[in-house]
Amino acid sequence: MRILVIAMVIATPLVAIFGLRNDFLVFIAGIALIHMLWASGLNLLYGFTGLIPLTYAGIAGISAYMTVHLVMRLGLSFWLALPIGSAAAALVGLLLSLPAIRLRGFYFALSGMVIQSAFTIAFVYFPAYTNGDTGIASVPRPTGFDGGAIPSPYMECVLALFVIAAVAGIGLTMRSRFGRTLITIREDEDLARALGINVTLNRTAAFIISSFIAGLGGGLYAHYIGFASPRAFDVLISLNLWLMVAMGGRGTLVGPLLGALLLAPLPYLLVQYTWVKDVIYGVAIVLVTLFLPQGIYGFVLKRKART
Amino acid sequence: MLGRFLPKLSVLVCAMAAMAGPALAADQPLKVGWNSELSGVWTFFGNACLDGARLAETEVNAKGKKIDLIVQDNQSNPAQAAAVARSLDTQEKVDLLSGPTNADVSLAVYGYAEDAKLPVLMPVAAFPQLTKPGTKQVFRMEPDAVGWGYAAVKFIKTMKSDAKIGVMMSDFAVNRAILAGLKYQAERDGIAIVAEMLFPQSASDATVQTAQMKAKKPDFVILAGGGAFDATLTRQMLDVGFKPEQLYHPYGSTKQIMTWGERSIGSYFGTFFDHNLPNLTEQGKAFVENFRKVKNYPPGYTENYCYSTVYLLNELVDKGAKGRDGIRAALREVNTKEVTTGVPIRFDQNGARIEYMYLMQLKSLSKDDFKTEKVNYMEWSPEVLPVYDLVR
Amino acid sequence: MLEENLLVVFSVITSGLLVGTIFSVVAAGLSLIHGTILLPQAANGQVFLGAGLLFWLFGTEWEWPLWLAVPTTFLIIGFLAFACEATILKRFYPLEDRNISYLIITLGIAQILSGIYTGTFGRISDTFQVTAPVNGFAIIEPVPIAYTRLIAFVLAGSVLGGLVAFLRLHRIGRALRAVFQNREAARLRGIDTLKIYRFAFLLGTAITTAGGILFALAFALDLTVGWTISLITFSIMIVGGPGSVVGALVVGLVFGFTQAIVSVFADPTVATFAYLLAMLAMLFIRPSGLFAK
Amino acid sequence: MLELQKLVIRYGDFLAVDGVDMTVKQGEIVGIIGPNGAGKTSLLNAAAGLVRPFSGSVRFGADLLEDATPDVRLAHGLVLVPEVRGVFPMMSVHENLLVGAYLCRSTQEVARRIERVHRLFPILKDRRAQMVGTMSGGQQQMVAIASGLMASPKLLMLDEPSIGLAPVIIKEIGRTLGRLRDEGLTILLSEQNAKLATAIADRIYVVQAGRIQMARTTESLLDDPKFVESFLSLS
Repeated sequence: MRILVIAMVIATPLVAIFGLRNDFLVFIAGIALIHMLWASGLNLLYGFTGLIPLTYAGIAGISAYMTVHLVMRLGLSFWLALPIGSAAAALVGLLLSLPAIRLRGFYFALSGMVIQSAFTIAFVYFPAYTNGDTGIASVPRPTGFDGGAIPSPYMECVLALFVIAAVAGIGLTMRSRFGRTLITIREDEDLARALGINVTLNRTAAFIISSFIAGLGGGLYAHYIGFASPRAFDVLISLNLWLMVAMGGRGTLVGPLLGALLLAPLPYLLVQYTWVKDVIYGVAIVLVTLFLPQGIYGFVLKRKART
Repeated sequence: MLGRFLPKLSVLVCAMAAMAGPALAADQPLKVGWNSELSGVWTFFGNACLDGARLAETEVNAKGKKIDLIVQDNQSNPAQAAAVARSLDTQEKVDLLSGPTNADVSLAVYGYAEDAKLPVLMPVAAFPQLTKPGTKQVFRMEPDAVGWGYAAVKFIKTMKSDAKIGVMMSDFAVNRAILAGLKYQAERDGIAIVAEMLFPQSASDATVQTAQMKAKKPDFVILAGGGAFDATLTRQMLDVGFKPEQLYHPYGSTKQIMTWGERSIGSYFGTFFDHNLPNLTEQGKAFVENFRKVKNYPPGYTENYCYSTVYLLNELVDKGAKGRDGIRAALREVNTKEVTTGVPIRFDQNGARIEYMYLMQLKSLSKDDFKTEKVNYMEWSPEVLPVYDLVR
Repeated sequence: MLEENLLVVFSVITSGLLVGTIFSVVAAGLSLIHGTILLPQAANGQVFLGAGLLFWLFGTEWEWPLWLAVPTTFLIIGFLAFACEATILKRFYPLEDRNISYLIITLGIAQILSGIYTGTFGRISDTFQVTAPVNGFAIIEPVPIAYTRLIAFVLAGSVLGGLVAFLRLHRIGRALRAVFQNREAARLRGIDTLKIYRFAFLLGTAITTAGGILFALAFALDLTVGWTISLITFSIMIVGGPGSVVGALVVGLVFGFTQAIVSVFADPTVATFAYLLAMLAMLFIRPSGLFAK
Repeated sequence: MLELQKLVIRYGDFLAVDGVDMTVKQGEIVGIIGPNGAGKTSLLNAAAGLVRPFSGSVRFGADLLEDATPDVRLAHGLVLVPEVRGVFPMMSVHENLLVGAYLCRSTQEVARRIERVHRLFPILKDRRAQMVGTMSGGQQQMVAIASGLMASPKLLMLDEPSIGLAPVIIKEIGRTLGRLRDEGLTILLSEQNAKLATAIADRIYVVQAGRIQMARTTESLLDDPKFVESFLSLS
């Protein structure tokens, strides 16, 4: 049943891709798929460990810049550069898991906000790698087997494959011992310690996996939209990714996908008046925190459990 | 329950998306995709540009619709600008793009347009790389920023041949380009740069730097702050004892000039449109008046470029240019004059405007108007400067 | 040459003092709210910006006299703060770990406000420069200081002094400190903590508003200032210790002087990284800050 | 004066107090004795209004205090000095006393109360400017009690006033409480260590697992060898 629901959520952008044959909608579907990937990865941290990493966009940005640098300056194939960039992101994720050893809840989120701001400033002030606030334009699309850029509907299918792989991976992880351990830690850290669980090690592992997924999304994003700039990876983006997970339903496989599907296309559909987007996102953040702490899917599950 | 709900939802989402862009194929007017900063940090410039363009659109369409501006917001965000370019291209099927006013956003549009073979006429974007060699699609109305630096040196040299200058700028792409041109030409013209200060984009105070600048005793200081810092920088320079005639602003929108304050009367600035120039064309004078009726202040260079851009397109339509290929070919051949100033418009093989520049001195300033004195007018070709090597 | 060096030294002092006290004021407002309610007000930069923008709109754009422009600004922001407290913030008071919800909510509010500003003020101008109530400048040899900046400095100092005096000497001020130091004991002494929470939020917001107006007087505003101020004041609060006004003052001044001194010798960008690093280090070593319990 | 009837207190699924009846009469010192987690603090907190009882009632004098918040109860004269840190560590002794009289708006009245407290605890007068956080545990407890007295209570409730204190200090606190009773104050105190309670209380409730095990006068309890063995010989 759950697999069916997941399949349907992932299929929604694909309906847009093949059903409507509209280039712009196909592009939006691609954007939604990348955000689904990100939201799933973020969920591994937020949903399954309870930590709010406001650094997520920054981590994605590191991989994005790294991948772009490898492809455009060093001439590497995108498919070789992407894992390297993502590995760099995972490494940064490892470093970022250090605050989690000492800091909890609010202070962890705050440290994340600070680190994210430092990332943004670094993206602007190390123009040798990032070209500063000007950004890097004309980033080529990922190449296919024939060496040319993958054309549009197929590229989005590749993105969908990434999402499916990530969701399947996270789903399997959650059923494994490791996943159950993470949930134990989230529910009661002291109990977990008492049971002899190495809290730090497990959490660090979650950080690394989640950051790797952020990195995959970052590399794909830059090459998909053809541009990398500091503002695509700033604290608001981190916050909005958090919103996608929280609004969809954290700690579930479907929730983040649903949240990304609902929220990610918004800025692209509101092209005429996008300042409204900030207001809508902000209001959504407030409303979700107030009334839907379990998110939409969490709410549906609860209703279902009751009936 | 969810199993039945989700397919409906997906249909709904798609339907909503489909409604967002009506794909009506109107073949009569020229469809111009206006990719503009209507929100985010560059909102003011995006809106100012659109104000000018809308005025021209209304005038041009007074006797039947000839030009259709399809406006979309890029949030001052390059990634969004690339998406908007895509939307205008594939969804609206526009004949060409226009509208961006800022370097980052323009570069994103550049990237998309060159790939998608969609012509672009950039109204206000001074970053040189927008027309780097090999550019096929992009044409640029505004002279490039490296040239502004060059022009500043040339101008200062007319006042004092062995002048010492200082530079204080916010660290923005366009300012870095100005600085590059300035340094290049200063070295060749024997002008010494005694101090060079770049501020982070979040700077709000320059007390210490202005004192340091004072200590270096430059003859002229070139100022280009970003946003509010521009006004603060100007005031603090005057506070510390610099004379207005020592301050040189490479550019200034109407609102910016007004926020420098009355104490800055006598400052020099390089702008590309002055609403009280005696040699404005009749249409230029009408433009100033009509604009003032709507906004209570005179138009500046941003409004002028965007107004002129629409009129340039109108001229091309009158000459029979149609479709993307037609527009591109017509832009390559352009040899006309700006409707407001009579200054020539020609593009080189990369799409860069054959460059020109006015330099002004502020004569008076009130709440809703300013007057300047024409001091200098110069023309140059981009070839005199290795612009594309100076700035990456 | 001596005079030039003297000029730089004096400018470091004036800049450090002015920047330091204004940031201290804003950080004190933030610190008061967080110390008392456990509410990390991430939208404080946007409130600050809103205050400055309204003050500019009334005083400069619409040319209202100061005695009307300033109170109207306070009234509008105060009303919005009250509405926000009564509809949203109040709901979380019973939660022990409410600060994380508050951080997210106020970030959301910040996003709403920043969207509204771009949709409204963003269309008017990109720089908001308040017309100086008095022109000219005093010369404290050899440094000239504009009267507006002198006034801003004096007012900022008085706001801080008044706040410290209020917290030490007034009954309600003591109650605020009592709630911050020991919530349960405060309730048992008859202090209605919910009322104190509301009061602290309104007072903190009023101080932030004052900071915004003073900043607009001394410098100029644009729409990006909000986020910058949020980050800087959070750093000052965390390093100084949430709840400690004295901490905010001391660290704010240190921040002002460091920025001034660093910019004599190094790139101003270095200073930006420096305060972020200071905040991170403090979070690791002593999250309660230098001056708190 | 204070009357608890069929009081039940729950924290989620945990039953802390299970149907307790208790009365305190004017002028008495009543002790509540029981091991850690017996529900003593919950009882006092319910009486002070910090905790809402699940069922049952709290009556003070003629008033039924149903949903009254702590400040209302305080105004009625029902004051609780909480367990361990009943003080504000970053304030001076003087400020702690002033906060104790928070509800009193008359400056003269506050000054009078301070004078009275200074008479009871002369050391607090000498140390009026000292930061409370820097004082010893015993002195902090005195500040806490003094601050409670500043509210001018009719009934003073003390939650484990002797916890973690040296025997000498406990004795001194005991003497002070005796003096207060002589001035006509009613006192209810909870103690894990029964020594202080048996030394000064008129009556004692023994509470275990949320229920009252025994309710007797102090003399009769002290004659009970079982009580002496389980509560007095341990400590």
